[in-house]
Amino acid sequence: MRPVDSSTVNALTTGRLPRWAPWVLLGGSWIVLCVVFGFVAAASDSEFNIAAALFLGTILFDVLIFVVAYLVEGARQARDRLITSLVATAFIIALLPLVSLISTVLVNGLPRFDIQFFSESMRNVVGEGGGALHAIMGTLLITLAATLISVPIGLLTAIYLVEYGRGSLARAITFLVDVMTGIPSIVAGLFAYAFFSLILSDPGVRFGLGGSVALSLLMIPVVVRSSEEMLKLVPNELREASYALGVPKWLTILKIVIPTSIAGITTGVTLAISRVIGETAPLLLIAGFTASMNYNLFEEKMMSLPVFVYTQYANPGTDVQSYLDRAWAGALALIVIVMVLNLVARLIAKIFSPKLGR
Amino acid sequence: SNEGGAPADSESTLSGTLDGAGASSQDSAQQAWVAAFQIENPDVTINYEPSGSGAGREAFIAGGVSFAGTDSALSDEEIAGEFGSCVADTGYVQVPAYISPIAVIFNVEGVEELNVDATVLAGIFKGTITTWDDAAIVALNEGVTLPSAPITAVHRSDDSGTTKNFSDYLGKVAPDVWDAEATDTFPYPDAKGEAAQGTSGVVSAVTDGTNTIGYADASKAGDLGVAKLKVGDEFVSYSPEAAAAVVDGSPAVEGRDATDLAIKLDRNTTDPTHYPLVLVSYIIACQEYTDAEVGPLVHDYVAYLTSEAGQAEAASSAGAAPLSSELSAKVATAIESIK
Amino acid sequence: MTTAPAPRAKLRLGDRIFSGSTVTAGVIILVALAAVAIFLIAQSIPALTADPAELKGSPASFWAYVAPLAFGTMWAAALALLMALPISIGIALFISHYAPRRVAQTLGYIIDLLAAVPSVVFGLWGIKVLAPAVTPLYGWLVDNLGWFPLFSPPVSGTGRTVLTVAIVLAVMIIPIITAVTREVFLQTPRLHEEAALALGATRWEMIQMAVLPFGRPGMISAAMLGLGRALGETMVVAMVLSPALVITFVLTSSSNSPTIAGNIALNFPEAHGVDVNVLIATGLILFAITFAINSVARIVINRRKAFSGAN
Amino acid sequence: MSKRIEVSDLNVYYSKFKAVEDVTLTIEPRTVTAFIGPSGCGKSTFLRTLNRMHEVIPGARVEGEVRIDGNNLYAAGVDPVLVRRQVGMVFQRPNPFPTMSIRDNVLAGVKLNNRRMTKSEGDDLVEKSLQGANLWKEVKDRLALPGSGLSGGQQQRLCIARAIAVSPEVILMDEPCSALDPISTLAIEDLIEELKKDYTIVIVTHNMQQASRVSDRTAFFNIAGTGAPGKLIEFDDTATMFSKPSVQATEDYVSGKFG
Amino acid sequence: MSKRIEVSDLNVYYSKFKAVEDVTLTIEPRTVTAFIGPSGCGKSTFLRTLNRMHEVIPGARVEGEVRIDGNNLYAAGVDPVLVRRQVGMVFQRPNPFPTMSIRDNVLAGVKLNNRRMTKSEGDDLVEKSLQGANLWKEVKDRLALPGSGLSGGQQQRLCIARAIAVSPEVILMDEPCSALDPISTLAIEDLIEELKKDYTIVIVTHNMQQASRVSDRTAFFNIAGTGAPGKLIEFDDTATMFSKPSVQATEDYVSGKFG
Ligand SMILES: Nc1ncnc2c1ncn2[C@@H]1O[C@H](COP(=O)(O)OP(=O)(O)OP(=O)(O)O)[C@@H](O)[C@H]1O
Ligand SMILES: Nc1ncnc2c1ncn2[C@@H]1O[C@H](COP(=O)(O)OP(=O)(O)OP(=O)(O)O)[C@@H](O)[C@H]1O
Ligand SMILES: [Mg+2]
Ligand SMILES: [Mg+2]
Ligand SMILES: O=P([O-])([O-])[O-]
Repeated sequence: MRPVDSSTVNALTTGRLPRWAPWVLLGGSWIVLCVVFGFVAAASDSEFNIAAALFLGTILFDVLIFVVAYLVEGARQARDRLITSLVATAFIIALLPLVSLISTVLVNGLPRFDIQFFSESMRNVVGEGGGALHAIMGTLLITLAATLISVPIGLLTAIYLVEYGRGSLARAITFLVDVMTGIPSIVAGLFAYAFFSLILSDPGVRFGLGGSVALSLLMIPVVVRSSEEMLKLVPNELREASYALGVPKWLTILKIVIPTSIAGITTGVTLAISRVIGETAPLLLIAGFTASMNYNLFEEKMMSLPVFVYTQYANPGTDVQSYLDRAWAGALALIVIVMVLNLVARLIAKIFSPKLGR
Repeated sequence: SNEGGAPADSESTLSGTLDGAGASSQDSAQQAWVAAFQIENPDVTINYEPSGSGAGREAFIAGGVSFAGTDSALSDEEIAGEFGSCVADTGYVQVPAYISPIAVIFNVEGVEELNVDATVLAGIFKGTITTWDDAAIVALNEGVTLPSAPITAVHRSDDSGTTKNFSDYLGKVAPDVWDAEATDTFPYPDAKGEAAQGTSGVVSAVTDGTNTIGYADASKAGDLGVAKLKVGDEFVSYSPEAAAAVVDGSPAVEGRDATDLAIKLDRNTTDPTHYPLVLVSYIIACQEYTDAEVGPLVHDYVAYLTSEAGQAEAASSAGAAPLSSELSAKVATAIESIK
Repeated sequence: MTTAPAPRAKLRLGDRIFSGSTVTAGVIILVALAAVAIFLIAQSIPALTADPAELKGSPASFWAYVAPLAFGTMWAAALALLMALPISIGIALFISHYAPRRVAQTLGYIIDLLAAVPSVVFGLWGIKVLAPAVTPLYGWLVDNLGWFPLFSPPVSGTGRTVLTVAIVLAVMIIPIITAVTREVFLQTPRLHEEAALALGATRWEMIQMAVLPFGRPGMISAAMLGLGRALGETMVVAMVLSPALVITFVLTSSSNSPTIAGNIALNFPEAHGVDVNVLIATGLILFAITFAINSVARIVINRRKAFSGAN
Repeated sequence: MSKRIEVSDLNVYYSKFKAVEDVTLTIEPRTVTAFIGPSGCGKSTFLRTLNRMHEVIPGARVEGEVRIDGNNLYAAGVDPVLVRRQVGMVFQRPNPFPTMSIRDNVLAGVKLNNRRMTKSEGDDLVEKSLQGANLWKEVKDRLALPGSGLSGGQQQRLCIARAIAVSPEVILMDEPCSALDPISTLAIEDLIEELKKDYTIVIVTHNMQQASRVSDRTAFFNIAGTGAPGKLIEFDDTATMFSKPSVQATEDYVSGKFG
Repeated sequence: MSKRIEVSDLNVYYSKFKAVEDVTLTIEPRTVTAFIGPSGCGKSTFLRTLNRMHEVIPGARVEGEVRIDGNNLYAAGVDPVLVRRQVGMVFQRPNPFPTMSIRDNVLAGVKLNNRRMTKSEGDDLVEKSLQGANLWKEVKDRLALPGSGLSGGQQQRLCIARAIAVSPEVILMDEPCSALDPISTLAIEDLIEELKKDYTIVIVTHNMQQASRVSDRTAFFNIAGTGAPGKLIEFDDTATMFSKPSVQATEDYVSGKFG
């Protein structure tokens, strides 16, 4: 049977803004504010500030959409729309500094982002020229050593917490990992300095491995946390399947649990690396700075990229501009390295992650 | 690459590693000296750590480094003690190596030239003079229209020899206003002024801010306006010659050996060819080293950096004022005692 | 079929070694933290016992020196958190519950990109771009709202104020807070979301009923994580802030309370003698502050456990 | 309250995958209708299209019409929020809001529309709804405690109380007893018997005995195999379905030959 | 292969909560035994005590004896790892290892225990086990592909192949078909029929028709209410259990009066 003609009023409908309405309102608000700002700028002879115009336009839109929706759709829908637009506004606000930062770094960093920058150190360089090879090598070595210290400790601890840990030791470790997450990076640097200057009884101690130790303090909790999460994600069914085949626990962990979660663990480790690779303060204290190459982690000062950026900015010679150019190029290089690491992490996650489902 | 790689024609027989530490004011000059010296002597590596004058002296006394750079000469107690790297009961050498005028830089709308004297400077940086059109400033600047804007006085937020010399100058010349002792730390930390990190921080704060004034190593002044300083009855602008002149004209610290050329700077000079707002940084070394291989290295390096060539290098790459020939000769004699 | 001998337990060496090494790793963390605490305390003692006259700037006492630092640390971090938290929650909700799935992933990457920017670079940006950009705004604020204690004159001529620092810190911690809150929002049980929707809730009402209450402990820990980073951030503060040894709430002036981390970075390079101990002691206090704030957060989370989504 | 539901030619898709094909049926007011069928045959999927809850799943969409007292749920301009107020839903696993007290759980839906409800109105509604869900006696002394502290069966009844507090006209239940023990199951079954006086009820169940105990009419869904869409095979009075169904597959299923 | 299992006076606890009380029964070699009963009555819990898999759950412990051909599983010094090699298990949801190919999944139990085997021995074992699980024909061309690419029913048979590859003597199955569609369910039921020739099989099922189709003997568990322990109510030949059980509760349950 074919009931009620569909032209009769449907009791389930309410007033509803057409789909295009929010977009038109948003565009309208932007245009209005741009015009207003344009007039103000013309009248007061100041610069036309597009960022402020768009920002205030978005705020105007937030207000307008609420009012219009209130009138057409009622209070509840209006509140829903207001929140929707506020949430989108939050996103735009976060984007503004990102865009500004990236463009600044690109504009200032590209002039010295050249071959010389990646093939030379600063040894015997005064003024123009030179490069950051020594800093890049130092960063790689220090971070590598920090990774070699942190990953085994962090991963094994995570395994302990997920697979073995019960009782007070596990609780204490969980708690301390929490505490460790909160260690300020400068404190890690101070500790490494205090520790090594005491045991080597050298008040001016500076060497690469000290930096690695400081970075490890920052890295370990990140590795523990992310690995713990990943290990927890491994379904218990897989462990049980393995136990039910008569496989001992340690082999189950090694051959089932870790392979299943390896993608997540590697991603976590890579992200932990990118978290510490940009650290400046602890390295300034314990790894020091130098203009020359140093491949030896165990003695002599070792340059790192963040410290390079900082010292180029903070202690320029007479030719300030070429120091600043190097600082920005170093900043760009640092961002590129970290971004590449992030991409690698994503790629690893894609490649290794077990193909679940169909 | 720029690492290692001896030029084939080098005749140098020197080799080894030389460690120094101390004043950060010398840092850019040291970088230039080290670079030039290492190019001449490819088997030599010199590390100069700009860890601060105090730390440098401390490290030298403890024997951690073979030479130190310092903005303040060794004190009498320090001389009385032992020096770790030196053979016991042998003397030390202390020579001026780096003279740098300190510029008073400003960035005030519509003002190209500015005259100041020590009293006004002290008032501005202590926070008792707060606007540009203050009568005290106007009095020194006839014919200049100063805005009625607040003054932002920028000082160093980190410890620095520049601050110490700036403070020393104000304390000597305008003791009524500037009643603080000269230290590396800016003495009025709760003044309304602005603090910025490092010379570059001060320069960029002055450049990017509005109606600002600050003090910085003259070589970093760049395009900023530089104030003239009242000396005697005239207003002088800084110049390497005027800076060197005040050093030359100042008496030696009394009661020191012939190898200690510590200078008691005459801040109160009234000679208009002098520029008394200047920083003098010394090199300290042993006369005889317990490690015999170090002696020749130190000797050659310090000789180089105080030589005409070394001073010219410092002038071009760090904006330093070269030692006068008179002073140079005394320094050369003192250095001969290093073995 | 013959009766097999009863399966006897072997000493499983593999199990022993493996579980032993995991315990060892856990214990290393314990030891490392103990070492951090012990070394910091040992190195701090000379500063605490020294005659105040020997300390740099001759403060009345060590504590008089630390008070403005501790205040400035918390003030800057609190301001940063105040700005970052609502924005982060907004972004997290946008990604988890508003943007279409494909778009959400890209947006997530973009925000993660912010996290990838090292802090020196933020420092450079803050000093070269942000500070000059906000200087006119501060001028306007002080001219028009100068009666309000937070904006009392004189205005900074360079924009290097605690507010600028807090903005940079906020930008730096937004990705951290966003990442954690986004995860907890995504983990809201579908069960509860559907329960709300089935009652006829709009999307926002569903978020209010199911997502936010479920995510509250997560949001608190995310905020604490962000706060921890803001408290400990060093380079940005050292490079951007214009510090003075005072305690002040004013947001737009040249005199700002310094932060512990920034102060260490500024003074450590030239410090010697007991000054090094003083700086290490302030580092210890920073550690204690971070720890105390984290503990408070944990207590808050635990107290609400009966009503949390944990069961 | 309670309404007639008419479904015609309904297809349901998850993105490209057609999960339910071509369902046409009419559910009379104040009846209990049971959906039975093997796992994966689309019972839950179809049930959700009766109050547009499928839209919560990304990619899910329908073709066809569902009319509730003549109003097409899928007409342009229909507000799914309004639909869901009229057609309530109870899920497989009890899902009281863990952060709310028992009282707030009951009032959760009501407060959305009527923010300014007085305390005593609220009290009345809580009592009425909990009475309606046969739960009042058990919880009246602990209304301020979290709902998650109740046993599974009590939680499920709390969810039913929450659903009826907004006075819907239809209640959909997706395997409401499958996570409960036998005693709690009996309590829910008794409750359904009572609710039927006021509401139109649709219940999905895996348990054929339950279907025969509680429902007036039964719909049997089946699928040809993994990947094939689910179809409505037969829809008739429950008694007929269990005694002399007209399709062989139904007979095989209800007699336990497969599934 | 295949062994007799004798359980006497078994209690199972989760920490303080007694989940199963006082079970005594004997399972003969080469039979299929079905466990039925309402949700939460402890079927899964009891099943897991037959190969000490309950020990994986923190706080779970037993009192009493389980003897397999006379050897008490819970005697001092017994290695649970060795017990599990003799008593295999298949779970409710198919759980092939996602990181492994089909071939590696089958060999997992052998390889993970570091037993060395040549490629051809491996091939033989894979073929034999997959044949045994009625899966060989369907997957022989894609042994190197991940096991998770199979359909649910195929995955479950892969899990059975994996279990029999380590040559156990008993196979425990916990609702092996409850997540599968009817066609796959039939395939598994046929497989159980064949496995019975070589193995002692214990299967938990919610589906009474399935119990009556595949099992020789049936055990009915029940619980008095939430929080009470589950108990073995009756254990007898399947035919008897479904036609004239001696306990009223059994009759009520198998006739669908509750559950
Ligand atoms: N979110 C989803 N996305 C894609 N496919 C889905 C989704 N949910 C269910 N399906 C598929 O739709 C079909 C019908 O599923 P549905 O859950 O409706 O079955 P059901 O009859 O309720 O089964 P059960 O008795 O197990 O609850 C199945 O093939 C299932 O795999
Ligand atoms: N890990 C556990 N911790 C504590 N209690 C548990 C745990 N697993 C099960 N229980 C409890 O033990 C009792 C028996 O549970 P069990 O899973 O054995 O029942 P079941 O008969 O298999 O039920 P179903 O048919 O739903 O699978 C239940 O009351 C359950 O709540
Ligand atoms: Mg379903
Ligand atoms: Mg079970
Ligand atoms: O060179 P400074 O000592 O002023 O840093």
